Amino acid sequence: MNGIHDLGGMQDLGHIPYARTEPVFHERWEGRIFALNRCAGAWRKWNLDASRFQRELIPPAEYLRMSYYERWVEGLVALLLKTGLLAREELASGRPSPGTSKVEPLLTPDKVWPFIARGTPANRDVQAQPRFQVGQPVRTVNIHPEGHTRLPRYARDKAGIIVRDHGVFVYPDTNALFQGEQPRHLYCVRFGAQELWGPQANAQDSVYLDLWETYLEAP
Amino acid sequence: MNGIHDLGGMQDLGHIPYARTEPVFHERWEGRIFALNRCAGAWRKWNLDASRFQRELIPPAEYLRMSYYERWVEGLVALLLKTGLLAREELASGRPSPGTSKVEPLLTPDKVWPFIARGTPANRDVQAQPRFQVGQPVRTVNIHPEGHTRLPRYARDKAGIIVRDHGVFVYPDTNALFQGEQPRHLYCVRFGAQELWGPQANAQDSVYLDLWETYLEAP
Amino acid sequence: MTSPISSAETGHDHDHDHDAGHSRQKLPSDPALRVQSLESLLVEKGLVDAAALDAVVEAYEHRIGPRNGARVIARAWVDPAYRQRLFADATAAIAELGFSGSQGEHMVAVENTSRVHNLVVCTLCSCYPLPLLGLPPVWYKSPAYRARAVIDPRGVLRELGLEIPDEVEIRVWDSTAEIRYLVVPERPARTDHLSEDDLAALVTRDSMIGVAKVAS
Amino acid sequence: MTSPISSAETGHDHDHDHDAGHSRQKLPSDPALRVQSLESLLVEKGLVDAAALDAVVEAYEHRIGPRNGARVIARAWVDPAYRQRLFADATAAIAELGFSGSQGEHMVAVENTSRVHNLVVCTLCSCYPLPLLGLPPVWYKSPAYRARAVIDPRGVLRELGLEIPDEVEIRVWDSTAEIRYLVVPERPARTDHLSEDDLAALVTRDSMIGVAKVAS
Repeated sequence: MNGIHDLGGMQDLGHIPYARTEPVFHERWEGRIFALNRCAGAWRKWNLDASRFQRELIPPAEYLRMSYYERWVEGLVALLLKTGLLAREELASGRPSPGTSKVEPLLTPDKVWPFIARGTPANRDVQAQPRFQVGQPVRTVNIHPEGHTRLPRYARDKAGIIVRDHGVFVYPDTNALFQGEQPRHLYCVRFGAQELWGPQANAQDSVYLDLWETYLEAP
Repeated sequence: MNGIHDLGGMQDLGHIPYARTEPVFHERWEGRIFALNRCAGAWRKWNLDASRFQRELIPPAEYLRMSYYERWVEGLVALLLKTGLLAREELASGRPSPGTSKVEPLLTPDKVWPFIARGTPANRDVQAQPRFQVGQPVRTVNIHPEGHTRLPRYARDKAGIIVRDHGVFVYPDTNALFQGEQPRHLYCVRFGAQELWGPQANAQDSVYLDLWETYLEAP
Repeated sequence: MTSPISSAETGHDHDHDHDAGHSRQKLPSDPALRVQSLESLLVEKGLVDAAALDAVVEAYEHRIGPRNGARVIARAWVDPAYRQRLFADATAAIAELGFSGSQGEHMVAVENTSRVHNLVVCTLCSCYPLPLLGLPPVWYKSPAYRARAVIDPRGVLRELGLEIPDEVEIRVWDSTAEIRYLVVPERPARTDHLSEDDLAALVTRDSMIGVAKVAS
Repeated sequence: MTSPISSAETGHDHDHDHDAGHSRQKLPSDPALRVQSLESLLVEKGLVDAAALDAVVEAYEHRIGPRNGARVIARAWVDPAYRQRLFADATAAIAELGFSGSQGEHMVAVENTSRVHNLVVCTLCSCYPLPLLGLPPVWYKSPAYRARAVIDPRGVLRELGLEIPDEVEIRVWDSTAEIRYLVVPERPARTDHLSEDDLAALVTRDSMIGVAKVAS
């Protein structure tokens, strides 16, 4: 979806709110919603791509108004409703309705650290012949899907060069829509800054993006 | 400036708030701010391009939150301050400060209709050899100016065909920045929908844009 | 006393010289109050004549509107020579009927047929042929229309109730320069008996933007 | 009783199946109240263990953070064989020091030199190598940084206090997939006498994102 989350190249967002140091969480609720999202992830009722896509669906004026963790609140509530783990009447009342669903596994405190330290690898042990080789010139496709994609708008229909084959990874475009992992090769692609931004960019600078095979074609 | 005003191609803005009929102004203040902008235009202290650019400078979350005429309020106040026709202390107090500026000509009621009916033509009687001919293939440039431009992002670095030479017109990119009218040829350019949006578009559809010569190069 | 004019914007530090004019406050204020206060101030300063404001509002509420455009369309339907002049030089042909001026200085007419459907938008602001259609409606100015008309014209038209067959070519006119586009809709069938005035009465604003057809 | 969870969003009709989860209200509510209420509800439903939430917060507040990344950098500075392993297979080399896990499953290390400066961003959300740097700071997550780092890296770095000479190549890593990038900054001059621990103490979070250099 061509949406406000796809921010690369925008020039009207002002100063960067830089601070050399800051607390991990600025307010207690930020830690709680972060932790709620992590614990909810352990249910495996949705995946990382789906949760990213859910936050992208926040309407743009609100997306920009919200802080980062406010978007996490919106995204989690929406996924809880969508998966039926929360009912609208529960949201409205703030109390569990009789007979509403539970899920397993509940993440218990002892499992938290192993869960974090193990992570959730996104590569898959699938044999697939790579279509592209390191050093090969490629062109990104010109796609504008209504769903989720990790090919940013600024890098569509542009020429680059394969610099690395990372192997076979879960494909977010389908995974986010609960259409399966459909793993495929993920390549690191180098784009000259002038290819992306024209002559105003520094000629020797570049942008590197990790792009799935489907995003690429021979030029 | 790559900003939120450059909306072409966004997919996350929801339904179109369609109504078959509606009042010319939904509230009285909409008519007043529209009229204030028109009367202020008669001062010739700024130009149409500058007033468009001023509205583009509204930060994006606010741009999207505001209604159309709320943006006109913002833009007018900003231009009044920038040109010194209003002082900050006048804005704060709501009363004229002693010795503040007046401008001529004041648009009197009898001049309103002639002013509207005459309009403000943007073509200029300047001889300039056109670089491009009707039927010629062109490519738009890949530019990302920090200032004002009327080359939308979705149509940059794309191939099209000249379908009309409109003649010589004021150049908004400089005019908006008070750098002069610098008039040049304006062409109507046809872009195939698939050139802009890839294979998902209908192959026979197209988008037409009126583009200044500077936005174009031979392919 | 604090004037309500200053700004409807929320606190937001912004990095741009041109933005210096925005003096932000924490809370949005009522635009009606802001505009009233701004008008008083400008009148009191002698920069604006309140009666001139009345005259502007009056002109756009009562004198300028889609009935103007409808007269052009009806004339083009009944008078082949006028039709020819309209497509050759729309600004001049429109002036023949007495319509001209602000945001209609440079007009181009585009023709809907059984094979081609035209649609007008301005993705960068909301440019619109004011002398012929009056002020643009809210939907035309909406971010959703501006965003979607160029990437998904068929979806937009469907949402607005107009299904365009796949074999009909769609031409979207993104009027981001100073040329304004008037769509000349197809004359409906079985209207041979109608007068020019009767025909003009059939022509809707939306048919001249290209989001509707003219019904008989 | 109305729960404060429902939504912090303003009323806004939105067109998307996936958006069905958003139940909008007219007024923004306090996120602290919403989150407290949501936590209570999920705990009461047996979906979440409050002590597990405490453990997550504890892990990211005290166990995971840029000190982890600094240890990797210092080791790479003092141990040429480790450095080689780090650039050959960063995930494995980082795991040697005990760091691994969520959002660090697939690591790549990139090297700053006198000729090349690397900078990391995620334009689509705010992906970040959590096991090595902890949670991302507000500025890294800001729309301004996400927007500008790819189109104007030199301007961004200048704004953040780092001037990169024209002749130095800038490589921006827009980490929108599941690969996470660790910038290995240049070892400052006159640090030959320092121990690995002393060196680690010099390494800042920002130097491992690429918006600062390491000072001696």
